[in-house]
Amino acid sequence: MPWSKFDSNHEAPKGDRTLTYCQAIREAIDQAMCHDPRVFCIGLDADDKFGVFGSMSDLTHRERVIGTPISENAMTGVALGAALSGLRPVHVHLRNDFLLVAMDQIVNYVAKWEDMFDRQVRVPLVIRSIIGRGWGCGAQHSQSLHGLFAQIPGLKVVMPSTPYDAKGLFFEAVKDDSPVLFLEHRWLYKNTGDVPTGIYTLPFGKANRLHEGGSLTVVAPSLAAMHCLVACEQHGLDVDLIDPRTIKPLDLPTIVASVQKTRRLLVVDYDFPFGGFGAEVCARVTEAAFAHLDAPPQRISFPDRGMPASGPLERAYYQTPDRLAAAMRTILEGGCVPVGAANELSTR
Amino acid sequence: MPWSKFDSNHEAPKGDRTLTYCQAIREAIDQAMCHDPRVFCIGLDADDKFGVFGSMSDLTHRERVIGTPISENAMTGVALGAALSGLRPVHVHLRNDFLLVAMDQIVNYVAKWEDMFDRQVRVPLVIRSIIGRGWGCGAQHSQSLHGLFAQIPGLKVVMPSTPYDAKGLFFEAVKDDSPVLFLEHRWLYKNTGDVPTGIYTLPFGKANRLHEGGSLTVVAPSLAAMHCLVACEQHGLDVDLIDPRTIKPLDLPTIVASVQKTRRLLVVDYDFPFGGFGAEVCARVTEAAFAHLDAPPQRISFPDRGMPASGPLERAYYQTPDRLAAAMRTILEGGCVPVGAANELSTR
Amino acid sequence: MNMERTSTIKRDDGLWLLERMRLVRQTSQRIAKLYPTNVMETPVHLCIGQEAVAAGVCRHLGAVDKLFLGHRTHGPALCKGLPLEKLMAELYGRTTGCSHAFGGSMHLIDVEHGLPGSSAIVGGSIALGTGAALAAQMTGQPFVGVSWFGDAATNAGVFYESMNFAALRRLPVLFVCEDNGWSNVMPKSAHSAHDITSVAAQFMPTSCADGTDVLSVYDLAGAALRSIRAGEGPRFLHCKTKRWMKHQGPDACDLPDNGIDRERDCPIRKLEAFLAKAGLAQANEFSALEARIEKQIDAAIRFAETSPFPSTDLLEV
Amino acid sequence: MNMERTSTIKRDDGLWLLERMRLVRQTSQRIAKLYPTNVMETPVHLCIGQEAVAAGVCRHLGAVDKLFLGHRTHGPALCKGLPLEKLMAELYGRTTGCSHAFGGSMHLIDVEHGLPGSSAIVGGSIALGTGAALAAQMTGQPFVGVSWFGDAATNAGVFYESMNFAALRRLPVLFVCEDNGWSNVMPKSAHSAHDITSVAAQFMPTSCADGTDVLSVYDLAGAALRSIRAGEGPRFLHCKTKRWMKHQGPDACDLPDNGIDRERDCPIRKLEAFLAKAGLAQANEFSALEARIEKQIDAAIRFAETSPFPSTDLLEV
Ligand SMILES: Cc1ncc(C[n+]2csc(CCOP(=O)(O)OP(=O)(O)O)c2C)c(N)n1
Ligand SMILES: Cc1ncc(C[n+]2csc(CCOP(=O)(O)OP(=O)(O)O)c2C)c(N)n1
Ligand SMILES: [Mg+2]
Ligand SMILES: [Mg+2]
Repeated sequence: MPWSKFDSNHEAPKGDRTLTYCQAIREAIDQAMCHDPRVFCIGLDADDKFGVFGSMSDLTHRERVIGTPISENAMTGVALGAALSGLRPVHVHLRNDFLLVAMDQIVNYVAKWEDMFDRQVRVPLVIRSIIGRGWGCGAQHSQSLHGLFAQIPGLKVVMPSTPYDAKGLFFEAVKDDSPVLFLEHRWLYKNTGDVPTGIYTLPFGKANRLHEGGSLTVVAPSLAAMHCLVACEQHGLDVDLIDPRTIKPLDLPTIVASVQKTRRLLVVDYDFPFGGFGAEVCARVTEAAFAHLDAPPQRISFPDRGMPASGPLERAYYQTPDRLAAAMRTILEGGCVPVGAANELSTR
Repeated sequence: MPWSKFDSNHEAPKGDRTLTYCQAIREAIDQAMCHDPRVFCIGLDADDKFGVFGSMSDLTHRERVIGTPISENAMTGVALGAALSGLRPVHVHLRNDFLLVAMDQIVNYVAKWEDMFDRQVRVPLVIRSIIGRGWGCGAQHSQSLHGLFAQIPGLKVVMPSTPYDAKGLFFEAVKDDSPVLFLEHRWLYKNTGDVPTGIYTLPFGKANRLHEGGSLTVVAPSLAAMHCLVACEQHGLDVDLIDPRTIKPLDLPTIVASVQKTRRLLVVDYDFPFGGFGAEVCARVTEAAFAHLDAPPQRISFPDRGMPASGPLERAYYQTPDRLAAAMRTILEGGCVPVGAANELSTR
Repeated sequence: MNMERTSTIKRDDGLWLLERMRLVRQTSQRIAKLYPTNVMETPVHLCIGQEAVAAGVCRHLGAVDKLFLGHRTHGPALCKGLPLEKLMAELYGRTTGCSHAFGGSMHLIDVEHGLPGSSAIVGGSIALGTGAALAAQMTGQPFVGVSWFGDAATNAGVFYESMNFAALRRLPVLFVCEDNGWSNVMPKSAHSAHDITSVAAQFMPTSCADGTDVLSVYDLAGAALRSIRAGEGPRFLHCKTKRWMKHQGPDACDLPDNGIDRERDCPIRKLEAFLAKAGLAQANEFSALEARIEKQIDAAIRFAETSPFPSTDLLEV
Repeated sequence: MNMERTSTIKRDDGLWLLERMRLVRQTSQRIAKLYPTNVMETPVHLCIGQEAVAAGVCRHLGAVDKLFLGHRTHGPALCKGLPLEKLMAELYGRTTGCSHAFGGSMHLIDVEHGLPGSSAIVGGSIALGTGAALAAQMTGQPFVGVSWFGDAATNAGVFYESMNFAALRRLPVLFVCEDNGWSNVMPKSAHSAHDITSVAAQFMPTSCADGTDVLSVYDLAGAALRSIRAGEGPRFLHCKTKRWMKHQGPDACDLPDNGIDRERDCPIRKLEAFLAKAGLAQANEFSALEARIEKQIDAAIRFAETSPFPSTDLLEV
């Protein structure tokens, strides 16, 4: 099997060149398609001149890039049918909001197929989707829906924050014999970082410590991780910053070990506040490290309402490194961030 | 306005007759339709002789019951369009698994419409859906998806456990000017209880104490509440059992007050284990009552995999009052229930 | 629309069709008989009256061809090659069932015989057959995808989305609409404003078979599949048939406007009459076949009954 | 399909159509000019070249009729009655915008003028117009629902589901397909295997207008709406038009196979030529109109620029 030599516990050496997050993904897709003829890409606008924000430009195997109509639900079923027929599809969506159109296929079909037949068939399907935000796109084009999908058994949810992670986790996703939801944040696309030239895999369920500190553990995936890193670095905060890389499976041991050291937890999750990833991390850390906690785990998330369009409202809706730094400082000084209130907005 | 005299803080007196949960819902629908000519029912098989498991049999205003084809997504948009045109639709689905087909409309449209236009229009839409389970229906027909919907700003999620609650909460849902997801459990349909004959409303966000006790707070909605009640009564457990009635908005004050007394929390949530309602309650109670907790909040939920079909597997998959009683006893004796492990099933 | 019987069927084809239809019929009847005893804890959607569609189409399919089914599975699954004992064991909830007791009646699988699974959410599996066809086209492998669904599934948007994509890419997929005229107790007139075939014809060539006449299905499915295999793109096969039973469960259909004449509309009787008249088989062969299949069913039930229930450890890590 | 100009238009109708088309055109041009300065923080899908569809249909709609739009909103919203300054203020992100700064370009609303909102998820709003029509039918109120969408939206299953339901119940709804031949940079040939009108015709009567000729749209929309208002059920109106701009943003379309001749295909020029030739209006009226609209746009922009940004308290409880 083409992927068996890529041991997922292998940490590849850092590369000697710098790529953007977008280039890293493009290279991963290209190499995966070259390496394994079963890998193909499918999706709305997957084959056009924009190349999915550049992440699929100039691929070597154009003949394995299939554009589709605006039929996200059926196209997910098409990808599933192809996965059940020996191929390894990578289905791409320009915005994760469009995944809701395909929810029946993703949740009732893709996620359940292996379970329903006791794994007699496998579903090696990667669903790539890009999280957008801002510029007045409004409530239907700015969501980050990883929390929804993490609830569903049978889906792995991957959220790389760096070019290095993006490439390594992409190979792990393509190599996986089960469905993987691969969520890229549009605001990370221009970020740069060292990326090895060859194929390497990063294991799922293994977090990455982005910043070392002793007084507060912060867990943050994707763009939130990068914002927290800026906050920690610019404000010199004594924070252990953990990027889970994959929110499901979740690297609980690394998080718990950190909390045992720092005795405090903050989860920064760019998603709606009720349930979801933030709640899960808080609940499980409390369960696993109750005796080590000096204070209740805290959460920062979006307000409990759809995204507004206007610039000033957007800038208030979304977090910034500076506001995150202020929140972390409050917690470091023994205070609380007022996330609970936001949860009740919907009761208006 | 037809509904203004029904003050939602009004607790109606207990009735002098007994109805089943199904009859209570049927009566509520019938009375709501008679009381307000804007109320109508729509849904696949809503108008057939089975009357949605009897919950819509022999309604007075048959002319306001609209059957639909298997087109759940568009039909949700139809209901929304009607709600925006002066009507108050009640859209019914025989199984909540089918809501996934309509997810784009429910999440991107129904839930967001008011927010996108700053509430210049209101969406008085009730989505009724029945939660099934068992009898070999398998993974696509046995889910309980309340945790998914609770994540979405703009949706209220109501889960009545008794005939009295079902009728009162239904009126509150129909009266509400915003979208309400009304989830009924099929296994509660034959349960009986006192139900007032007239129209009355029960407020959203107000929990109900089903059993009084001092050593453990158990929060459980819908069927789980009834199972926990049986467990408490049959095994004489010193448990404060709280049925939230609506999982969003959530009556946090009542739960927190109970935990301050009992110093322990267990959430029994018949849903997948990752994120969702159970995680949210644990995270928020920890936040609000950290100093009062003697032990970390615990959760009991489904295993992290799709429902199996075979009887013995189903009986293992789902909880029973006896197993719940054993778990509560473990916690009362200072132990933990092993829910965490189930969360990792998906990493196989 | 050609409803004429033009078939020049050979004896072995005729007997295969008869045997499969009898297998489906007698198995369904046995299930109906046993079902009230609660030995099968799973909903059953029986195929009595509709046997011609399953047999007529599947005669032209090989094990490499991939068939995706909805909730009404038993007939087409058996005709595609699912061993009877594996179906029975699945209905009985045993580990020896085709889905190892995880699927139940609506979720059957048989990888070896080109049945990669079936789904109980109406409509969605139409896309899966289309995806299998995409895989065939991309890899150049000589198999076809088959999407199998009822009349009411054509109300789901996924049906159109799948047809459009299949037509755009000229995929080797056969869309089989097993039209029994009902969605549970809702008649077609209440669920479809359109004529199903005419809509499909906007996307691809179509044909309409008499779904109570296996030779009509056999002929038209054969023609459609030959054209698909020749690389001429997708085809739509409409089979108008009759559901003798209630939508679900062991009871006979009690809808007043059902319009069924069990003499006139029986696909098995029709084929037997044809075979006899054409001199391809004799009456005593028919009764021998019936008896042989009863024995087969007895054995399958014994197999199911004596197979183990799954260990519930399967649910723990 | 009638592409002939049969219109017997009156002067005031002709001038209304011209004024609205000019309003859409000149507003779009101004947006294109200002957009690069970043005063509007929201994506814009301009309607230049497509003005005839919006004007020709909306001339027949009253404020009670409910129009549901997709992402390409400006043209039909302005023609339905949305005041220009409320559009501009919304694009500028001000509280005086029609959606109070919460919607942006793709989410416009004007309850007073029968615009209950628009949606950026392609396809879904087709169902909403259908639902409005259901409300009209159930309450006996004399309004129609209008579902407005592009050619590529017909690939989404919700389109068929909505047409089927509308046809089953004979709802008073007009489906308007504003077919510019593109889904972003994907041509219709790549996204639709079918002919859009022929598919719709399986569900309801259809008509095909020349969407670059406002009189063609006006005539056929009028006929369709008269039939809908007479209780004859849903209608489908296909308008083939041309998109002069890129899918989104202020730039002219650069697709090589775009086939646009800005002289020949301009709906405004066409109407002006007709009005002049028919003696219904004169050239100096045209230039006066252009100048008046420029002033109106100046005023709307001043209004938007001087309106307050929303307070961010709105996000807190
Ligand atoms: C999306 C969805 N909606 C509703 C149902 C419930 N349901 C199961 S079978 C069925 C009728 C299907 O009719 P048809 O497609 O004609 O197949 P038939 O049962 O007649 O073979 C319905 C409504 C479902 N399974 N999935
Ligand atoms: C469900 C969904 N998928 C994809 C998109 C991205 N998208 C926005 S507009 C558009 C093209 C729509 O084309 P058409 O319907 O013809 O309208 P036009 O833009 O040509 O007016 C696409 C693909 C979307 N908004 N919604
Ligand atoms: Mg049917
Ligand atoms: Mg278009």
